[in-house]
Amino acid sequence: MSNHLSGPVEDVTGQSGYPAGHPPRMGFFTDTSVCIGCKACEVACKEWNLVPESGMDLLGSSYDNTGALGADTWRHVAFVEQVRPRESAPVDLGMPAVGRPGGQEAADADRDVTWLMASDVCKHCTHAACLDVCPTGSLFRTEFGTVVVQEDICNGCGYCVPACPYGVIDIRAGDGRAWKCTLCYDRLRGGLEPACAKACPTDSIQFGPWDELRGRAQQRVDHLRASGVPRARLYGADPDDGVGGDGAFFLLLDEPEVYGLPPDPVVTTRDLPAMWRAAGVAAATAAAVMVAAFLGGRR
Amino acid sequence: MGLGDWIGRWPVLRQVAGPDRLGRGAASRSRHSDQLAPRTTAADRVVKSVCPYCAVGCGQDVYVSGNRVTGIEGDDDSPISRGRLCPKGAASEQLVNSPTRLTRVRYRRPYGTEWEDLDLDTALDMIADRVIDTRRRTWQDTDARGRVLNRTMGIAHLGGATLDNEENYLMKKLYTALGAIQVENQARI
Amino acid sequence: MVPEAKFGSYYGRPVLKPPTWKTPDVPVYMFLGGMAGAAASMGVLAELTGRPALARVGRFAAAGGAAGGTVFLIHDLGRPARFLNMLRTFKPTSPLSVGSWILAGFGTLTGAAAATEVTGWLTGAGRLARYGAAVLGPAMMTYTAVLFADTAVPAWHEAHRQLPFTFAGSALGSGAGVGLIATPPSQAGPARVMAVAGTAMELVAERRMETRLGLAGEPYQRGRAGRLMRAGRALTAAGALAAAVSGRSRAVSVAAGLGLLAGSLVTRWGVFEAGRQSATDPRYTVVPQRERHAAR
Amino acid sequence: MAECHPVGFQWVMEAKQRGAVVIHVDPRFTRTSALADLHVPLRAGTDIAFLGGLINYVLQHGLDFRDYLLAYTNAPAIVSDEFGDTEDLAGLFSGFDPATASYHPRTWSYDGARAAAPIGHPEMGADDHDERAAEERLGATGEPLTDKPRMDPTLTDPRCVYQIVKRHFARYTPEMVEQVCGVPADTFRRVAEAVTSNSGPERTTAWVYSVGWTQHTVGVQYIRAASILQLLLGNIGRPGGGILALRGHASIQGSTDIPTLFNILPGYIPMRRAHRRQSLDEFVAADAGRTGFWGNMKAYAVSLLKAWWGEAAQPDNDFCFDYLPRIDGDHGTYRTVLDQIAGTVKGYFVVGENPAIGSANGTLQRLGLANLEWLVVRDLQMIETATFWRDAPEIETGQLRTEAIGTEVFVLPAAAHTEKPGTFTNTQRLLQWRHQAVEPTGDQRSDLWFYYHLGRRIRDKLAGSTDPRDRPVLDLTWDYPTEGGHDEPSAEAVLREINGVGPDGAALSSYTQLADDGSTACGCWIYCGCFADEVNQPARRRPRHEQSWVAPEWGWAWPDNRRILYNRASADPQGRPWSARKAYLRWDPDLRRWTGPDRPDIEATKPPDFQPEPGAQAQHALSGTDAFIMQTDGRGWLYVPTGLMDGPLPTHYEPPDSPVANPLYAQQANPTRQVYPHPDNRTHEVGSQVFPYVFTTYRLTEHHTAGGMSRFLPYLAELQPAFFCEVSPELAAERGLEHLGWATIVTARAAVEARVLVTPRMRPLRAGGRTVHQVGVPYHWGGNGLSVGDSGNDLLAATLDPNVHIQESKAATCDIIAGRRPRGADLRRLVGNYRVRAGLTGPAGMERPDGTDQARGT
Repeated sequence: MSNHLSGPVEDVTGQSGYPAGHPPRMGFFTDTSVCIGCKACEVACKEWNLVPESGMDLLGSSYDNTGALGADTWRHVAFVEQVRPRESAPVDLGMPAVGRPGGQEAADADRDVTWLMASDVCKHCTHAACLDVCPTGSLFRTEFGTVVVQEDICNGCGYCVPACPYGVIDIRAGDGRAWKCTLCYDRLRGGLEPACAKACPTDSIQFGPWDELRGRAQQRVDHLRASGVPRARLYGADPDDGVGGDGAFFLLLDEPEVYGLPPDPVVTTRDLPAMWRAAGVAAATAAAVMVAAFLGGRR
Repeated sequence: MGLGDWIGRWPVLRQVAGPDRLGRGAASRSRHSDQLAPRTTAADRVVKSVCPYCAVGCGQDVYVSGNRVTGIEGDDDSPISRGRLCPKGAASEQLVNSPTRLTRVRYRRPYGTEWEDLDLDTALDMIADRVIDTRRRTWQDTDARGRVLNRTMGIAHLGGATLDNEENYLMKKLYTALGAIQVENQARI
Repeated sequence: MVPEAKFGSYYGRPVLKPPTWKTPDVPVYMFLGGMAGAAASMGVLAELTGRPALARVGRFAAAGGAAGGTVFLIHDLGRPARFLNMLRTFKPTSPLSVGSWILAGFGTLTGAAAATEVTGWLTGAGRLARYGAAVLGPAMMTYTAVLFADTAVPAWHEAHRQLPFTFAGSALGSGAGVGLIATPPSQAGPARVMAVAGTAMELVAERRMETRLGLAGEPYQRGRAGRLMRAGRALTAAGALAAAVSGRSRAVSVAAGLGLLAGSLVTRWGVFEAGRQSATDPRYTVVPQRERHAAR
Repeated sequence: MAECHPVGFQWVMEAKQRGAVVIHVDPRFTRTSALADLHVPLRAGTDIAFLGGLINYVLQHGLDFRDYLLAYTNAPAIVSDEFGDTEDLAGLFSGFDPATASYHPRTWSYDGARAAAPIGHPEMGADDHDERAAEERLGATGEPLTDKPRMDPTLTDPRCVYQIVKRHFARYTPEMVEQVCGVPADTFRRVAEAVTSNSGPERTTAWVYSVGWTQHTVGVQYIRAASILQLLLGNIGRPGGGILALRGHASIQGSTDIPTLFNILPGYIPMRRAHRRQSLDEFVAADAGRTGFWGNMKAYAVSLLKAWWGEAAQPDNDFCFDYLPRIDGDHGTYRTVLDQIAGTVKGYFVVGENPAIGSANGTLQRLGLANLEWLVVRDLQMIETATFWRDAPEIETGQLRTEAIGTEVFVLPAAAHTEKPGTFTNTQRLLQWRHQAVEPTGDQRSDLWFYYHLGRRIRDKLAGSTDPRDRPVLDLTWDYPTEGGHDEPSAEAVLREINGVGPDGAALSSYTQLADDGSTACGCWIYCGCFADEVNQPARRRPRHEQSWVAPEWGWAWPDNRRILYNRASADPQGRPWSARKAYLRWDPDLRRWTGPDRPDIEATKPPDFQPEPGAQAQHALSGTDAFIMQTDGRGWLYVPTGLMDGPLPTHYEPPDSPVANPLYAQQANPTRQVYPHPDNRTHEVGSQVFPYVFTTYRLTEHHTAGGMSRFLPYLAELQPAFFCEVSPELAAERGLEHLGWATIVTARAAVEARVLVTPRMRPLRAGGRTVHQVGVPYHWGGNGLSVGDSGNDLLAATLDPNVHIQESKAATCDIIAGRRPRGADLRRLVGNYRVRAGLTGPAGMERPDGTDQARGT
């Protein structure tokens, strides 16, 4: 088995020390083309996982008043309003105007509006930086190939927070520990599907074996592209990407950054050997400097 | 947990001894993780219910431990909802367990400036008295043209549309017998 | 300066989560760790080259720095009572795990060394402990650079080839600074060399961070981070210059030492702040990734 | 639908994935629009013009489903030559009486034959004609008429319904649609082509609506317009067709079936109206047609009386028919509020409802509450209706003063849905039983408990009374078994009473078993069968995987567990499916019965070629092709010869507050709409310069109506944490509104403040030759709970549809200005100044909003 730090991995669960016969890797396929932005996933997640309320702030980000994933938000529905000029303007039949201000702006109204909605979640990366950098082993890979924080272990060192290339995991204020989506690890152990996937009214959030989901996702994106949605694309489904593919991947209708997702995330530990090499050279240099300082100029 | 046990579970030893050399999976599992199970499996019973919000009528499974609702999820058996719930339906555990829910009768006397406590039995008795008194004072046998009315216009009702059919039935039955006709419902609003 | 690039974002919100590490805890921990590492090695080298005063300073600075750094590290934890979980696993993929083991070893050794020195007991073991700590010293000086670099924070991660030199140089300077302050100038010669060499190393590495990282180098020059980095550079350079010219002057030596220590601390702070800045602005995440993506 | 019925929307998304085209017609770009193939924004309040355009498109292009039309609708029926259409009468139908602002509908009837209104519009038909005028809202339609109309199967007679409808809608051209609705003609044609090409034997189109169609002064006619379109296209009674009401509350359907509504009794039997003398037979004769299933109304009514008064109800006392109180006009909730303000209403029960927030014109609501002797509020949370006496907005403005409010307030904690058993009736007429999960705590009780024990106590206190007016109370069957520590009455016993019992005391299994001789008792005839075989049918939960897609063994649908109403029309007149693709019911000639996945909505053994005997009554008078079995003529009505207050055909009228003159007719607004004169309930003049913008109210996915079940819950409140309004960038620029800043929205009724969301989803329209800006106002908020704000419903006037008394709350006009609203008395001054500027200073209610209307006082 290779590719311990980056690249495609055949059996990420096995690579993490689980014996043969472990369950298949489970994941999410979030098809944003059928997301209706109802936020049932956000609520169902909080209900199941007893996640605290995360603030009564009107953000003005369309209908998104959650903002981003975080310690108290494990599912986050993004709302993106987009305007494109309309091709043909409506015709004014020229009835006598009643005469009031504002008529001239109507021309600006000739636009087509799209409203993208997408439920974001922890990606459960094949190469999970949060897990890699966790010093306590609190973050670990489960028998389902998912990445989970063990709340009885985490000491709140916070290293996972800046390590995550997606900005998912965070420290919970007042609690001190790191929290994020567990892909409902407890439910999975009981044979249940995660709460968000179960609640999702339109099946935008699909849960299942990773391989199966990827096949389904490919079919869906092919279908959409063939039926006139050229902007449809998969995100996080490629094992050759910077994180070895995401356990939770997406069908998006625009560039990832529009939804607040990084366009080309890379697991930081991919470069860990280079880092240690650089550190080794630096340490050796420093040692040499010191030795030289003592042995060189005896003053 | 004894020291030996602790050392035995020490992940560093498990890293060395087992296949998870990097300590990223099996070796790092905690006792809590090994024992994890969905809390609903500990429920005393699962009660079949229906979401109280909109009229789609999504099926709900209500998980109960003792006399407490511990969770509410969609009922996968339902041909209407197939186990799914919207945010409101998904929040219905919070609805029923809300700490701000009313639990005691509150009473405000005429011209009063504060809430007062009132025993439920007393409240019911006072309301019954007021119904009887108001009914007598406002009873109409006939109108000015001699047409029979047999009613009171002194008592009105407005009901929400999340009440049960059985409740609506008793209300309409009682009000009609009392001659109270201004009985209305959210269905009209 | 990299030109402003047009890029898409979600209401301008950060893609990444900025580090939740606290100040002054983490910059001070990094500073103390580096200083302690340099001091430990410096002390043993001084001992071996017959500079007992400098050796003594090095031993106690190492012990004090390790202990202090550990305190700050624990204080920064969300659950300080679970500090020992740092030794629950040995994670080669986690610089903090590796660092914790280094720190544990280093702290134990320097602590033991200091204890034997104070009590006079088990002096042989104390010597072994000192030598061990001295070997770990260079690791203490640099592992924190990897700790920062091994994140998704653009200003840190992209600097992963330069940061260890910045930190090593900074640690040399701070170790030397302690020596300059607490040692008679007669024994502090090597510290002066360390100061000058370390500063040169640091300044070269920082220059490279600013020029070779593209957009990711920008935070080191902007805003609060930029001010801290410039202040750190000025203090360090002044300290090194003063060290170089201090000669037999105790007062100038002390001033030089203080400058080096302050410079080292402020530089760590600046690096920390630059990371925060780069994580908070989605531009630093999206634009380089978009360019990388387009290049494929 | 995605906004307010997300889980129902799964089926739309599934249909879309299978190739269905989804079109969303709505003033706002909502979450539904985002997922639709086409969003068609239109000016709020103009849907009849849009639907009329579609009807015209079908008729002009000959796209109707002719075989269906001839067999199942009244298209061929000949109408009286006295009928005069809006086309000829400047927007009025024949029979309009300006003095009462109501219609004499006599001239609308069929020629030489008359139909009776299906009951359910029961306010038609009072005792005698001369009393009618005084009865105000209760226009008489003359004698109930039951003969079948004369038919012209060629549809060429100029007086046949088909031709009348065609003429009526001829002016609803795509260009006129554009002018009225602001929908570009080419967009309209896209919709028309999609709807018509997706209808016929092989395909069906469904229309789905919610209160965006009903909360208008012409709400019933909105639905009528959709009905005409769907009947023309053959989309009723067929799988994938229909006009589907998405109702907003768990049992709002049940609340009309077993009504807490002033004008009907359970099962849509009308309430009694004031008469000098009227027997049960006269009551039935006056209200029910002889043919169709309503021909059995006496059996339904007698069974109800038996259920209520048991042994006391005997043939010799007309089954206690005289125990029923009488109505004599509009006693709807808004009338009641005016009566509260006038002081005639003394006591008020508000149960699971929050009118201070949820009803139109909150000021009127709160003034009414403040003028009661006593108020009982039963709810889960401390809602604004309970706390009005200390924190109503009118306290702040000085209009009300706590120390001066004499209302005695009882707030009683209610049990939640998990704390009591019972049935909800969902939007598909499906009854589903909820089992009790836990016991309520403290003083929390079910409403069943409250009303049972209140009734018991009242009966105890009245025991021994010799006053005849107390007899209805004392003779009431009120002996439900109780269980548990709280003496909770058995909901299942109540459901069984609703279902009804036969002479042997056993539960009935169908309403067809009901008798008019007192041998059966049934609390709601349409629910008869829900306890068939002594089984709680709504509690059935055979998993969906274990039964057909129709899922007949999940819950129980009224009537008779039928899942698609009028499903006889899913087969052709000979009883064969219209197509294999759309097969549902078929007549099996070998078995000699209707077969299919659903219960047939016709007698199961009535053959397609059945012809009634002359003089036959009730259902026996309907033929084997009479698919609309509740109608006296068995046909779906394109044209309504009787039963509506505001005309036999839908006509576009402008909302009472409108930015434009009615482009179609001289008649501006519905001439029969209900108005309630009050200084705080004024409407605006047409094209008001003072109130230049249109606003519409609505709900959000994250909240529930007046907020009692959502604003108090952290997980919901945080998702929409503040009252906001939505405006277009153009309007924001025009009024200097800043995104996330504050705006004050002003009408002649009130001024409220809201945070501003500037969004391209709101779009100015060109209509009536001008730019119309629309402001979106979600209405969930009040002062209590976690997510708080002003109440959008305060902005509305209470002006109602004359048929069903639902208020106009989807289209009105307003002004919007940047910044927060004034506080205290300054707020009243602001609204007062607007009234002065708008010229609304005369006697309240006497303003003539459109210059041509007869505004009615009350």
